[in-house]
Amino acid sequence: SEPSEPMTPTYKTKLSAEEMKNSAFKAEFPLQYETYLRNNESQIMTEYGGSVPYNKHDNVNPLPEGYKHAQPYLKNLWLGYPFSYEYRAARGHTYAVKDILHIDRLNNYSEKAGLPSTCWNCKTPKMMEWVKENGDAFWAKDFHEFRQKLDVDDHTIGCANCHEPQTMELRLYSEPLKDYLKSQNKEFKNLSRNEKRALVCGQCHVEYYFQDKEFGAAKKPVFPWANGFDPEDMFEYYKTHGNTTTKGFEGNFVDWVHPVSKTPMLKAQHPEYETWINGVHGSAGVTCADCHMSYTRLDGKKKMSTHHWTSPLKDPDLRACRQCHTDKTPDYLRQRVLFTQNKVWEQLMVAQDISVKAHEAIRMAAEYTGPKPADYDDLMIEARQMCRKGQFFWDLISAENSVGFHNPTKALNTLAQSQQYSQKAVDVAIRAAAFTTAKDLDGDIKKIVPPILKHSRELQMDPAHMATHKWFKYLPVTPKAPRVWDGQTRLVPPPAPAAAPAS
Amino acid sequence: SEPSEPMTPTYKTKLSAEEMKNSAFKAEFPLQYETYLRNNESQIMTEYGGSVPYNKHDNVNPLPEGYKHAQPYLKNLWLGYPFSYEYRAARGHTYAVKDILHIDRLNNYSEKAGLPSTCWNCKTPKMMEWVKENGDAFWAKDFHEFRQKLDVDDHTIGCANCHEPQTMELRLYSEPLKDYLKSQNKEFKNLSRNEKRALVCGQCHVEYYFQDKEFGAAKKPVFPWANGFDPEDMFEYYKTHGNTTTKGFEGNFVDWVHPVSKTPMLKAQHPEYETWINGVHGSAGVTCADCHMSYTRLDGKKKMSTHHWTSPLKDPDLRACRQCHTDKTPDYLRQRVLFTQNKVWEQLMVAQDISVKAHEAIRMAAEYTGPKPADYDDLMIEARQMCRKGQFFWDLISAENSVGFHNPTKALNTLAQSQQYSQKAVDVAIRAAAFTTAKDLDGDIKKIVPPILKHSRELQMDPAHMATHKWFKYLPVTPKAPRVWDGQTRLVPPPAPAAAPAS
Amino acid sequence: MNALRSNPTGRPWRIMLLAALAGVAITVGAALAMTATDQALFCGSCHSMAEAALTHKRSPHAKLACNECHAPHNLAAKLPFKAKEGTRDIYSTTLGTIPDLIHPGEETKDVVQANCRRCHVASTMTVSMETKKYCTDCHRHVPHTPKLPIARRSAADV
Ligand code: HEC
Ligand code: HEC
Ligand code: HEC
Ligand code: HEC
Ligand code: HEC
Ligand code: HEC
Ligand code: HEC
Ligand code: HEC
Ligand code: HEC
Ligand code: HEC
Ligand code: HEC
Ligand code: HEC
Ligand code: HEC
Ligand code: HEC
Ligand SMILES: [Ca+2]
Ligand SMILES: [Ca+2]
Repeated sequence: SEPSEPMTPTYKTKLSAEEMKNSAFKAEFPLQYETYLRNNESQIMTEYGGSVPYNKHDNVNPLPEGYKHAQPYLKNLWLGYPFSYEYRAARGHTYAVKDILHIDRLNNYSEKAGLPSTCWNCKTPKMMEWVKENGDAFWAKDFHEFRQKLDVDDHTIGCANCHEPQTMELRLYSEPLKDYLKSQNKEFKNLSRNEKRALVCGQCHVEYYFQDKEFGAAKKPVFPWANGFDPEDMFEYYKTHGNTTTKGFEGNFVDWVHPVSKTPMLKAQHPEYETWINGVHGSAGVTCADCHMSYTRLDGKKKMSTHHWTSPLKDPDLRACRQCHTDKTPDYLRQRVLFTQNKVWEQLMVAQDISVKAHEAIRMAAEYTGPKPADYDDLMIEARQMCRKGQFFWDLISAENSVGFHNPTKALNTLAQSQQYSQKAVDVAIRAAAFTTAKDLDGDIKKIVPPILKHSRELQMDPAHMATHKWFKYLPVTPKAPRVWDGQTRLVPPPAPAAAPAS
Repeated sequence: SEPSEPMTPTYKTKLSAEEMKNSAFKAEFPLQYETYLRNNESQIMTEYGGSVPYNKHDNVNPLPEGYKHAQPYLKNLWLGYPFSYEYRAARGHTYAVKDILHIDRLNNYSEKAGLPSTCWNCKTPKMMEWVKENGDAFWAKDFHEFRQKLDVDDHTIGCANCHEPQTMELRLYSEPLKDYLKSQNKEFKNLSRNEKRALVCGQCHVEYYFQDKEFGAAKKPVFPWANGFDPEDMFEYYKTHGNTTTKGFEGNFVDWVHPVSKTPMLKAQHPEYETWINGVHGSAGVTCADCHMSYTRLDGKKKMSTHHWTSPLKDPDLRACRQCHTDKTPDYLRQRVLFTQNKVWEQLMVAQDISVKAHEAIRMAAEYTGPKPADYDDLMIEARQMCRKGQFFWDLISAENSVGFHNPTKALNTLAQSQQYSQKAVDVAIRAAAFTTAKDLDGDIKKIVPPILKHSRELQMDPAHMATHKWFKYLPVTPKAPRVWDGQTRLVPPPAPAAAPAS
Repeated sequence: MNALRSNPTGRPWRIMLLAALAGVAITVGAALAMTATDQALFCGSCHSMAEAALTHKRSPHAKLACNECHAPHNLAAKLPFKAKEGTRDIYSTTLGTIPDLIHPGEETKDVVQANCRRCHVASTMTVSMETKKYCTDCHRHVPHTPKLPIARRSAADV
């Protein structure tokens, strides 16, 4: 008999269109839900990736605290910025809320988190509710305000972030991505399924920044893509999208000013989408979901998309890869990934070192008291511009989570450029100091500026700790303060409500 | 009939086993011969490759003399070495003898070519005859001795270099490759057909050097592969395979000493095989012949290997590529090649600049007369070691003819390393000069050391020319001498035979 | 290059051959001939089909007739399709205009795609595999393993 026509499965669920709870989807999609729970696995490592949330700067201690492939200078390079307190390797989506509730980037020792509610953007489907309720006023609210307004498991990244609950069609919840598509005159629902299979990830796995109020809703997350997805495109973008008034950086967007070199810095975050998009696979139309959500058969019969988003190399058989690379063995493919990653890692380390040297060179030039060249001020601006650029280029690869595999040539080229910009910063800073600093900057950077192994909000309150590294003297010792928040638990009673202003 | 395993067709020709003349093969293989003659095409360019033999350093003049993608510092970097007189882009195999007969690398103004007969090694099948006749004494003989002993067309690279004339089986004529295989306990005839389709090219498209007499037959060509095919492997190899006595370089193999920095240098030549071997394609077993000798149907029926070895991008349809990449358009593939090549070219240019700076920094440190640091001599050795290494790594990619496509990640990583080693040479040289030279080395290298656009053996005889660049003063002005050879034509009568030594 | 489309003098030939082939197909009409001309043995008898035949033979699909994939399954569509394709194949072969690169045309790809879905309906019922235009965007090896080195798929003709 004629086989029946194949049909794309469609769904009509009993869920409400506003459903946000992950567990609500369990009954209707037990298999997808079962794979979703596998995101709780947080033990298995690959050579460079995997799911143990070690400290990404700690190459001294063993797992789970540190790891051999950690980058020792992260705390130096991000000094003065929340990332210098704590930054860990990513793990499964089921941990997103737990991890943000505990991360030291947010100030848990204060009624003010120090970071806006925008941080919630990529951790929970509750975003849709909160944005609807608060409008654009949401973003600039204090992060702590929403700590207790969600369930760690039921509201961590989940079904509603990517699916319309009644039909399970892919959808976007993400405001910044909607804004970007609008700016391109595109509508998500008209895009091909293949594009959607990458864009749902592009809601979060992207570089972003919090908008300065002069450009629209304050602290709203924006993706800096107007000029394109390459490092130079984004760097150019940032030159004209901020409210900085510092001489030489007028109008630049600035994440923070590095206290040692006084450089207006940029922070890059997880640009997976931007890296992938013109890489070997991205340009061939191979999407995130192809590698990170490959089809699997859970009950031995039914095929479905695995919802365990993790390193495809954790699977000894590399099944995700071998649907396309059928002619290759798992071992062969693994070796090819390493062939790229080993080289990218090597260059990442070098770029990191020169970036540190750039800050130190600028610091020395700034503190130089001898006779200065006539163009000293211009030179200092140029040095800081190069320092900002060199570190941003390094960070775009450092923060990208595939250690170059998503786009080998772009990763290596970007790192070479980073090294050149940072070296240029060093050279120009030495020139500004009338070449007097050349000697002190010569030699092993690990000795000139040792990596900072320990630092945290609590340690910064401790003068003894703040005496342990020469760069710490550029940071204020913060006043001792008791811990206010431990996850969702308040440890000290809320402050008395402020008296109503007399009117 | 059942499809059979693919095998090269077998032949039984009427040719002699010693046949060397290309035209002799015409009657039996008119189609292969017809494609072979297409190697005479010498006009078509691609973005980076193609077949016009422009001067590879000349980015000033238009084709055919120069080209937009030329590397301006070649004559500087190879100063004092024959390559600085003339180095052109490669073209078809049918030009090999013509081009070597006219190249200024060989001294055509003297009875002594300045280079040994080893140069013939990769230009003609006559090698087999000459080596058989002369044994290992062949290599050190003067190049000029054999100028008139071959026909420019009939004895240029041809059938006998790769085929046994009676059966047309693939074979090796190349002594250095035979030696290498022997050292690996391999025999060419036992290798797979696929390996052979790359190794026949690996006879010539490889890095080589001329052996110092302490290690065996003087001037014999050797492939430096004992440790492996990567830049570091070859660099290590050269550390122990020469007769240098210079302090700090004892036992190193040295191609020449750069007159400006007095650095014992290495020259890299066309390492296509070494680059390809662990690249994306090489490691997947895709061979040189797959891309450069794809099947064609000359008579519209029979499939045969095209013997027009050239850039596969010259074909608008990229048929060679689309045998495998059936799902991709020619335009897409071309863009992907450029995606890599543009980045590699950018880094090649940067590496080149720093390499020039390294020579200049060392020169200044060597000429520095002020009070020296205690470890001055060691610093100078270290600076020269880094200069040698940085330039060799650059050259491995510069001399490689695919602008990185044969192995994108290795190419970019090697260039980043080159930049680091050369920068290290600069830093250490500045330290040796007690930091006094930092200032003069700061700034645009193109102004500090301008690229040398013109140089040749004839110009070196002209004191006026030798006053046009500051680096020329490190070269001797050579005595005026008339041209002796123009191709195969002697322009001056041979010298009277030397009187027999009195005994 | 493409004599079939660009050479006007080719036209009468094309029509003649088409007529001849269609004639054969209709008058023989036997299911036997129809089936025979679907098989690897028949297709592979042409030298230019050798690579496809070899790679097919080595594949998990080896037991299938070529035209399980390469012709519409529905007989009404299959007859004219086979006639047209067959004419083109014979035409190219006899006139010596076999292209260097025998490339799957758009129509071939669509026909094949429909056949993948036809057989593998069970696999595509639970999850939509039509995320890409063609199944072979993921199953790149099916069935001709195009990424293998040429030496393992093909050789020059004697
Ligand atoms: C061709 C397959 C492929 C595609 C397409 C792909 N990835 Fe990956 N991804 C990988 C591999 C391989 C790694 C490296 C894993 C490792 O080192 O263990 C990786 C790593 C990651 C990681 C870090 C995982 C870890 O264990 O540290 C994240 C996050 C990630 N990818 C997200 C994405 C996103 C988002 C996209 C699309 C924009 C994407 N990937 C596209 C294969 C792919
Ligand atoms: C545009 C989306 C986006 C925004 C906005 C965002 N994140 Fe994330 N966050 C991610 C993604 C994607 C990951 C996983 C990849 C990674 O860790 O690089 C992540 C990982 C994390 C993690 C776990 C790993 C780690 O970094 O220690 C924490 C904690 C976290 N984010 C906190 C924050 C905070 C605090 C903010 C606000 C300053 C924030 N996130 C803003 C997307 C975002
Ligand atoms: C990070 C994004 C993301 C999240 C979160 C997510 N999905 Fe999916 N889901 C996808 C993508 C991508 C597909 C593939 C869609 C396609 O190919 O058209 C998919 C497909 C599906 C399908 C269709 C059948 C299949 O397996 O391909 C179902 C059902 C489904 N998801 C259920 C769920 C459930 C239940 C949850 C929560 C436990 C969930 N999804 C969470 C991205 C997501
Ligand atoms: C709503 C925001 C969001 C979306 C959408 C999203 N991610 Fe994530 N992803 C995160 C965050 C946050 C983390 C880190 C969680 C943590 O460490 O606590 C993460 C972690 C990961 C990891 C690391 C897991 C591990 O085991 O190391 C991978 C891989 C990943 N995501 C892939 C994807 C892919 C593929 C998609 C799309 C199908 C996707 N993500 C969509 C925010 C998101
Ligand atoms: C986006 C990638 C992708 C596309 C497109 C795709 N597949 Fe698959 N296919 C897979 C993966 C991954 C598996 C492995 C699933 C497993 O066995 O766990 C698979 C398995 C299969 C299998 C193996 C046996 C079985 O029934 O599970 C068949 C048959 C198959 N696919 C047919 C098809 C057909 C027909 C199409 C086109 C309609 C198609 N595929 C499109 C990725 C894809
Ligand atoms: C849906 C198809 C698909 C999937 C899934 C896929 N690839 Fe690929 N892969 C490709 C394509 C397409 C190319 C580009 C070359 C080509 O066209 O064949 C490629 C190229 C490569 C290359 C050569 C380029 C390089 O970066 O060195 C490697 C290695 C590779 N893939 C490894 C992997 C690994 C590892 C995975 C799984 C984590 C994977 N691929 C998953 C389709 C895929
Ligand atoms: C996957 C295909 C592929 C393989 C395999 C391959 N090449 Fe190439 N080759 C190319 C491409 C593409 C270029 C760049 C041509 C251009 O830029 O125009 C190139 C360039 C060259 C050039 C310079 C041509 C020119 O026009 O300047 C030479 C010489 C060369 N290859 C030799 C080799 C040798 C020897 C091998 C084997 C050791 C090899 N190739 C393997 C594709 C290949
Ligand atoms: C191991 C093989 C080998 C040896 C030995 C060798 N060559 Fe070549 N030669 C090649 C290859 C391969 C090319 C083409 C690729 C290229 O130009 O990079 C080439 C190109 C040339 C060209 C044309 C392009 C150019 O460089 O201007 C000349 C002239 C030439 N060689 C001269 C010489 C001379 C003189 C010597 C001796 C010093 C020599 N060759 C030794 C392999 C060799
Ligand atoms: C640079 C190396 C090289 C040279 C020179 C060369 N060939 Fe070949 N030839 C090959 C390779 C490689 C093959 C493919 C062999 C295989 O696939 O087993 C081949 C194949 C052949 C074949 C077998 C049929 C075919 O087309 O694949 C013939 C006949 C042939 N060559 C004739 C010649 C003739 C005549 C000349 C001189 C005009 C010549 N060759 C010069 C490398 C060369
Ligand atoms: C006997 C030595 C020798 C062998 C064997 C050899 N080559 Fe060459 N090849 C050369 C020389 C020398 C040149 C440069 C000739 C010139 O410029 O005068 C060259 C030039 C080339 C070029 C540049 C042509 C252009 O149009 O720019 C390509 C491509 C090439 N070879 C590929 C190959 C491939 C592929 C093989 C093996 C199938 C091979 N060669 C085998 C010595 C050799
Ligand atoms: C005999 C088969 C074969 C031939 C011929 C071939 N390729 Fe490939 N190509 C591959 C394989 C195998 C890979 C690795 C990924 C994979 O397994 O699909 C690949 C990967 C690639 C990639 C992705 C990696 C990268 O470097 O960006 C590009 C681009 C590419 N090929 C272009 C070309 C071009 C251009 C040509 C012709 C000059 C060519 N290929 C010829 C088989 C081939
Ligand atoms: C299981 C399905 C299937 C079978 C059976 C099959 N083919 Fe194919 N064939 C394909 C697909 C799919 C393509 C397109 C390949 C591509 O895009 O790379 C194709 C392409 C071709 C091509 C175009 C050239 C090429 O290699 O891409 C030829 C010729 C061909 N097939 C002949 C045959 C012959 C002859 C047989 C029987 C001996 C056969 N096929 C059996 C699926 C099949
Ligand atoms: C008479 C010899 C011959 C026979 C028998 C033959 N072919 Fe072909 N085939 C060819 C030639 C020649 C071409 C190239 C035609 C062209 O593109 O001009 C071709 C092309 C093809 C193509 C690619 C063309 C496209 O438009 O996609 C496919 C698929 C194909 N054949 C399948 C088959 C199948 C299936 C059979 C058996 C039913 C078969 N062939 C029998 C000679 C033959
Ligand atoms: C006439 C029926 C038929 C057609 C048409 C067909 N297949 Fe299959 N396919 C099968 C059968 C039967 C098997 C099981 C073969 C075995 O394992 O022995 C299979 C196996 C497979 C497998 C698993 C084995 C492997 O090679 O990985 C995949 C994937 C697959 N088919 C994909 C496809 C695709 C893609 C197409 C279209 C290009 C296609 N099939 C066309 C019948 C068919
Ligand atoms: Ca950012
Ligand atoms: Ca050499």
